[in-house]
Amino acid sequence: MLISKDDRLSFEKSKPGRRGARLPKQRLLESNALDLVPPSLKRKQPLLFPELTEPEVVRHFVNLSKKNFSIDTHFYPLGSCSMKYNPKINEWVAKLEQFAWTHPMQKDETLQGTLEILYELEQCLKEVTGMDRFTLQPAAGAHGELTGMMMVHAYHASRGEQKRRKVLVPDSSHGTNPATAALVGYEVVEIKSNPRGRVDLEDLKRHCHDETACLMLTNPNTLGLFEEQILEITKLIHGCGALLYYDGANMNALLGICRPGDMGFDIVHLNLHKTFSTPHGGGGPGAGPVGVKAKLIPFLPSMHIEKKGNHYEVVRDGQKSIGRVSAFLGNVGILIRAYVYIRTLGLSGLKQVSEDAIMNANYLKEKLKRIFPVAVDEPCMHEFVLTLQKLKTKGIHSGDVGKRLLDYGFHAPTVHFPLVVDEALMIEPTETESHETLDQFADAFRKIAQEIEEDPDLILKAPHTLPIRRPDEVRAARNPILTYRDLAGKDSPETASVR
Amino acid sequence: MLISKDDRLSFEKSKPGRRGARLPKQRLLESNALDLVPPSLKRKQPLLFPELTEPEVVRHFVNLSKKNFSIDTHFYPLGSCSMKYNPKINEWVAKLEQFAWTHPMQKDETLQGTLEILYELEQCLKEVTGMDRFTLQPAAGAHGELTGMMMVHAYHASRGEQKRRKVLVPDSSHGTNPATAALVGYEVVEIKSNPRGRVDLEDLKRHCHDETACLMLTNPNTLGLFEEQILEITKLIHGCGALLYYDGANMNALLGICRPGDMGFDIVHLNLHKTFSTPHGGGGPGAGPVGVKAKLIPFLPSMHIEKKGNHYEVVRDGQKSIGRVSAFLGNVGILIRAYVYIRTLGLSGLKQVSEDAIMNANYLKEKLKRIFPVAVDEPCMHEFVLTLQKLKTKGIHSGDVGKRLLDYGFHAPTVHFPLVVDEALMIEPTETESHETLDQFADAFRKIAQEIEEDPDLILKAPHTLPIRRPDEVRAARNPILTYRDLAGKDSPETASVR
Amino acid sequence: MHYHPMTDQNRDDMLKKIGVSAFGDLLKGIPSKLRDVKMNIPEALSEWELQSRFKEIGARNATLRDHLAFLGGGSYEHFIPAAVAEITGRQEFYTAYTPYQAEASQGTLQAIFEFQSMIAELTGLDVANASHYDGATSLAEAALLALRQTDRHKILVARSVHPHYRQVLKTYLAATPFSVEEFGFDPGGVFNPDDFKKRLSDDVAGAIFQTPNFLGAVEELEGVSDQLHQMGALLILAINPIALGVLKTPGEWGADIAVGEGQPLGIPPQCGGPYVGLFATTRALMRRIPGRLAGITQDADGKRAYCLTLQAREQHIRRERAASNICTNQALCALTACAYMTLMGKEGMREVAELNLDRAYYLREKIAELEGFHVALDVPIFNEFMVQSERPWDQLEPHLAKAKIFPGIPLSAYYPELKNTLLVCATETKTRSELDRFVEVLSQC
Amino acid sequence: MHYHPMTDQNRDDMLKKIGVSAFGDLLKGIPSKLRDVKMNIPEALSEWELQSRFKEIGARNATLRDHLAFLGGGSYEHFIPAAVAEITGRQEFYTAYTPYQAEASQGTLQAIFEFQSMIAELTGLDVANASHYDGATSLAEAALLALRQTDRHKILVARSVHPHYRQVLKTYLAATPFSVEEFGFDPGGVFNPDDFKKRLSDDVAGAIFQTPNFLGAVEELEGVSDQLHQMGALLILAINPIALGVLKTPGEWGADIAVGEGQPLGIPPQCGGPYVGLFATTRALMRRIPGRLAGITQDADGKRAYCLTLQAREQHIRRERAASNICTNQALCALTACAYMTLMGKEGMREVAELNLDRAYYLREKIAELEGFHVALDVPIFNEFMVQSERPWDQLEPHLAKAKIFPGIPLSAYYPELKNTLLVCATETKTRSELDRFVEVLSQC
Ligand SMILES: Cc1ncc(COP(=O)(O)O)c(C=O)c1O
Ligand SMILES: Cc1ncc(COP(=O)(O)O)c(C=O)c1O
Repeated sequence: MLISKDDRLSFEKSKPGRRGARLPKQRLLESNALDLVPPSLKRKQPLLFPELTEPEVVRHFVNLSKKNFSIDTHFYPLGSCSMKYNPKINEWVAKLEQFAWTHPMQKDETLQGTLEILYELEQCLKEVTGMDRFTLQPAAGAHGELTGMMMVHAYHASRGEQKRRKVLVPDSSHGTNPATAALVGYEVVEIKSNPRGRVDLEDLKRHCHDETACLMLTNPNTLGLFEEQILEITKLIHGCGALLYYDGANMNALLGICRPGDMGFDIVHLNLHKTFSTPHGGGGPGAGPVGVKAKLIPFLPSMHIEKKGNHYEVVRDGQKSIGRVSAFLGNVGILIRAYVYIRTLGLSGLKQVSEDAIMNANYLKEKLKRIFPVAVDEPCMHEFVLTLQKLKTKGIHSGDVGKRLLDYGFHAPTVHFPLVVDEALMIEPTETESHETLDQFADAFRKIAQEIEEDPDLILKAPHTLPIRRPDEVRAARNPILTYRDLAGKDSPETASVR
Repeated sequence: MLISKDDRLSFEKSKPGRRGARLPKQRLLESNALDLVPPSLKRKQPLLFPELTEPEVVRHFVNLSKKNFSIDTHFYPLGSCSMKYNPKINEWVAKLEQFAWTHPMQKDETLQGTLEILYELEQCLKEVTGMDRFTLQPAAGAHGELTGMMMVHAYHASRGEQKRRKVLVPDSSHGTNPATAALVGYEVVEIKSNPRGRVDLEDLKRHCHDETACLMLTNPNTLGLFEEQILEITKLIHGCGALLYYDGANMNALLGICRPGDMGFDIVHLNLHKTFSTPHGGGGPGAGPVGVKAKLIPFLPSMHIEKKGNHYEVVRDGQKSIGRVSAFLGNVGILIRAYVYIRTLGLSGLKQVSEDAIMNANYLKEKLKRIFPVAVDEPCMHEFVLTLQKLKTKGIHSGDVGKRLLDYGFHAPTVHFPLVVDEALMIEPTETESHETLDQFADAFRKIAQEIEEDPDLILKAPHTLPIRRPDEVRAARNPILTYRDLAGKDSPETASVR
Repeated sequence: MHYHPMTDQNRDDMLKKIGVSAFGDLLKGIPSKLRDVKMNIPEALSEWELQSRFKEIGARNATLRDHLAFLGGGSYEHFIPAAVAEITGRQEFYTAYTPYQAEASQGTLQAIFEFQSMIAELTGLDVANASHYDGATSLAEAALLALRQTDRHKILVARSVHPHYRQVLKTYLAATPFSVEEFGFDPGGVFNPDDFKKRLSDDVAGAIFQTPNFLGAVEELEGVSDQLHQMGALLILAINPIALGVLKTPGEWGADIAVGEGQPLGIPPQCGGPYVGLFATTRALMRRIPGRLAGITQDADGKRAYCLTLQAREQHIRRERAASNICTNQALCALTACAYMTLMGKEGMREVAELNLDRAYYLREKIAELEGFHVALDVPIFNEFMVQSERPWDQLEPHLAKAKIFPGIPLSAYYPELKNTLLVCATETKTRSELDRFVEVLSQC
Repeated sequence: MHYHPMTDQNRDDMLKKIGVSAFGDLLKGIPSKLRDVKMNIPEALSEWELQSRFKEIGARNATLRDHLAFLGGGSYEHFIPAAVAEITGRQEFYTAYTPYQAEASQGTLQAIFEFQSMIAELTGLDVANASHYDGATSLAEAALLALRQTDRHKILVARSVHPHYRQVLKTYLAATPFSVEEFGFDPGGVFNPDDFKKRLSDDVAGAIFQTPNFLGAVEELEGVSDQLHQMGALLILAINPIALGVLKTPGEWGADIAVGEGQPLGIPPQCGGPYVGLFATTRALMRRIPGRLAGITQDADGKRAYCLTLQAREQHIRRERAASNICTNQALCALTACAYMTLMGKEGMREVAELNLDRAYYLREKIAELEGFHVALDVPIFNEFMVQSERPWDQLEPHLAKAKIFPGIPLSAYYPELKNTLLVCATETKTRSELDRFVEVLSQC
């Protein structure tokens, strides 16, 4: 048995008196330090924490890790997520003591190495996007969006255009786009897609007016299609005095091919954890730097790194800045990784990223479209979307096919997204996968298509080879068990005894 | 699917033109360096090496690793191997650049850190064993034995006793003991065990004479039993002018409890990869330092670290030394780990190692002996041996039970060893396992005992849950396929094409 | 390119299979005037050159390992067991995506569940989320939750709350109709109850305190939650998770939400990030919690299963009506904290807190004995405290720099009234001889 | 103790279950006079103290990273891709035992098989084992194999073979009836064919050469294997695996056995070990090969399976009749080499060899131009060469030390006739500016 069947929590493996770490014995005070804390300020509730030895803890987590799919073990063609290889040299550099053991409140003179990297990274991101300045503070794509929308607001406010309260988002947009606009207090207006999966220009026109604050656009969009009328779109939006926000989640398609800045976008966020190969970490951390055109520079978050001669300085920005968006400089460790990646690939390597990503996507699309129809059957960029509509009569949904793929050793594509495609499977192979892997993946699809004919139950009940079958999500939400105390019952003998 | 079913070699995944590393482009010579090599000195045969990208290589090896059992994932009660937890702080220290990036030919002044550790480690090993001096050069237990036997030879030769050509080893001894004695040109004489699993003193007496060079003894022996007549044994051997060699593989039983030096042994090797927690690494590297009593010091391998004031020096030893046994100072990285372990545990921690190891073994023995008989039913030290003799009538051997344990998520004990026990299962739980784990292990035994009654085939065909069933070892030996070329056929189109 | 398997040979084959004659055919939809891209990006380096270069660049940083540092203020130097990196270095953890496919992510999901459990336990609250970006953004999200929950417009915040956190809060609220009002602190650094009470009105959605606060003082919050709850407002506490090994929990103070920076839980300071925002609250507010939550349920066979839950709060389901816009969080940092807390265990968490108290109180006493420096000995602290110097710190700086000491964080940039005052931090990492050396150097400045 | 799960409570319960009243009852068989053990071992340190202390101790070493080093002589500074450590850091690899249970060790077994395949490929021979301790012990085992195979008593070895290896060889043979005889080298460092021929007799079991040899010279071995084979003796070659990316293979030279140090294949120099001994030979000698071998077979279902094979050679089966006494080998180092070679791949192995040539020839040329230093420009080299100084190196030492340069290995300790001569090494890790700096400092000495 290679994968442990043990699904107990660390808490459930705990035994009183065990420890996993030894701390220094030395005490400097004559009295016990705890006596110095006024009793009214002390914790009364005993800490219900696991008690395990280091070997037990290590085995616990190593065995947990083995229950995961990951890029380093599986093909992971999750659309819109650019699950490309996370280079090991990135990790090596970011973990160097010289970077990892620096404090954010050190003086600039003592952080010249890190500041140099951040400065140079910004220069590269400007080149890649065609923007005039970047902030590196945002911690993720959505955080970048938020930063961007706050700038949109500050920009219009600075011009006395408070009435611009509407943000346009295509119906194919990612959920973070409308959620972000709403968080900043905007009214969200959904723009329709046309039959070719692009923004419906007529619908867009209807919503272009003096209350429009911004259009948030992903290009290539979440169907993996380039917005061919992008120049018309940006002209239209600018024409009505609104701003253009570029969701750069799909930038993996465009490195060295074309740039949002040249398309006319005013604000751009990048997901360094997608395009620039920093690891997803099981859900984060990422980094979502935001670039802007000159007119928006005054509104950028405070803190910008400038080079003066050979010296790097953190400059706090002025009056109009929206202020800080995170406690310190941002996810520096992630920013370092992204910079290493850029230096590893260089100019021609970056171009090759997008070219190979596009080739892989089109190649796989050709293979798969013989099995299931493509939502929009045209050349795609770095990803494409299948529609499994025709399976609905059999009671099979795209999510079911995703589950069955797990049995074949492939992570599921993004399922049921974008919302504009019925029964969507959104597939992004990335440039770091070989065509042999894509062929194997296509073979699995072919087999699944056959299974659907012969034994639909196999699909509906999949996966069959993993530590669990499908979890009952309704039950989870109806009676949420979110902590060990919830599980054990607050006053059960178990929690009591561990106390 | 969590464990990859792909059993292809890296070679079989290779595609011409792929690469996994990029090297510096800069060339310093004007001409191509290859042209400087006379053609007669150049390789003609093309290199049949895999061609893969870094992502492919990483996924290949990560997925390979997942097909292994290991301490960090499984209980691994392999008798005589002390499969205890390998502390992570040991790894951390040994991998520090300050230790890992030093060259063995640096001058002593530039290696004071490493030399200090080696010096202090030697002091600790002397304390633990009661010996007078250690060499740290041997790379493993068997290498230590070899070093020891060469010293035995040099010692007797120095006294003109060349006729001492016989080395005594108990019939319960580990294979390396007789193999080593033979390697040094000795005649091996096997000493019988008595019914209580210890050296048969009468048999020993018979073989004690002026041709006896040495007795090699493991104590506790491979049945996990302490040689109660150890003082009589050492007296007897010394009485006939022979030397006593202590195989320290089982030292995990005796830390702070008693010492081979005090028992009367002249030479001792330790397996730092057992008792002192350095990782086994899938079969190595280990370290097998050898300690001796004063009279044998002159014969130790050359190179010894001495402390002069605050300075550490490598002293090359004199005339009588047997010379070098390895190219440099030994497996320094492993020696560092062992020293960190000793400093982590300290005096009382070391004592606790053996006490807990003995407790765990006796506890598990009590549980298991209700299922299968113990070879010698007495209190054991750190390990014990079951005999599955009674299953032979069913055609089931101890190895089969070992295989079935794999299905339950436990590594098999050492099987069919020691040779003196029929159908042996040799079980060493170590001190880093909890009694809960031992209980689960005993439960698995109980279930297997039941399965043997109900469905012996289940046992005979086990394992059923691993990447492979039992390999055909006869086939492997009869037609050895030892390289990819063997597999592909030297001139098959496949190898030809890859060329 | 050694990350890209596609060879020129492949390229041709693939184009053929795709059915186009040149790669450019796939890009026909892109307006040609956009295609003339010139990027000024340096050419590729080999990995050996990268290793050498980044070592060189790194050497331009001074570190907490080559200096004796007393820097805290939201980022702390703590002992991290070597086992933590071996756990977080597992490729299956760090190269996985968000665990949307529960069956293929039981490892990550169970770890998140354990993280939530321990954060809830530390804070004495019912629920904790899977992480937020950092302490500052957690705090801002807490304010937003309070504003939405109460349908009010004002947030009170103590001036002794981390100034960066307050800045982020203001940034977050700037575009909204909501406002922030601050209340002050007493000379020793604890909040001023009168000022607080004065500002409490029925438009207040919640009040934010930090304890230990940015000035190092542990706040006495007796009665605060009652005052707020009586007014229909929420209590939001920003905490240091290490301190909660011994200090009164947000739950015990009656807080509705606890937020904090999780960096002290095994994450290196790495110049400010990535860290991990902690967010815990009561069962009553559970369905408003921002970000991901892992829960326990059963699978189709009735076996225990871990999965993301209450996703109806989230952007990918609810879009513009979501509780927050967060998607990617700081999962690997949460895993780091989870591994750290599991290793420390019940006893370790208490002990490490005790050691911080021991070091900080010792250092405070020693500095109090020095001439030319002032500390308030009567303020309860955890691992930080204010030191006022009679001379400007700038004058002392060269001596300290020569001794390779980072003495602390100057407070006057944040609080003009706190002239010549440093925030000095001492955690369990400091030995007697190191603290004595600091005091010695100070005495000779 | 944080590695030991047994608590005092457990202890009592367990004793009860065992059926004894005190732990001492389990030790009754140990003579009581042995029980009074006093060990002088320091008390335990906490992990934080260990981290600090070992950093401090480490700082007392000078390293190849803080010095510009030209040290070779059996241990080399090479570029190691970061991916190597991520692979060898997999706990399933480094905390597993020898793969005796094939079903539970397919990972390790397949990796060994790949390692064997690549070593066989590099050496141009048929079979390679799973590793030996190091280059020196591999060489000694090769000599033993030749002696046994031919049933003769003498081994010839070139004086240009690594002196430490020759010492180990002598140690291994000292207790046996076998003897070693050395043959000399010419001034440039290549072996003297006349001296070799002179010593060749029908009592010679085999002859050992190293190429590139310890003096840096690449040996021309045309005809050597024929000479030996005609006499019924074996040819044993010690090699540098990196050099075999471009240099003629042992197989091509007609060697029967190739041995070598595998350290250059991705293993840090770490002050001499752990390294990995390489051992390859012909199919004819396969059943005499020392150490483990992994092979391919089928499992009970006919599926491909990897397993240890030809175990009848080994000590655990054959005891005193085994081919060698080796048990634990250097498996993790072999895995490291395997990961390294797989990453480098076909092209990378050629290129790295080419880069070594480029650096070494460049440096040799530059030094040749200096006054006061002599090098033999007509000797083919790989990455090392001899530099003779007109002044004793001791005199130059202080200048070099000040410039943080380790210039090379003094040869006179091994070869008294090679006065004032250093063995200087330059691998692909050196840049033009580093080499030029070395030359500059030398010129100013
Ligand atoms: C199109 C798009 N926009 C925005 C985001 C949000 O980015 P993040 O998860 O980094 O917050 C995503 C992430 O999945 C995305 O695919
Ligand atoms: C009793 C005994 N002696 C000697 C050895 C050989 O040690 P090594 O494998 O380190 O060479 C072993 C290893 O299994 C052993 O158990």
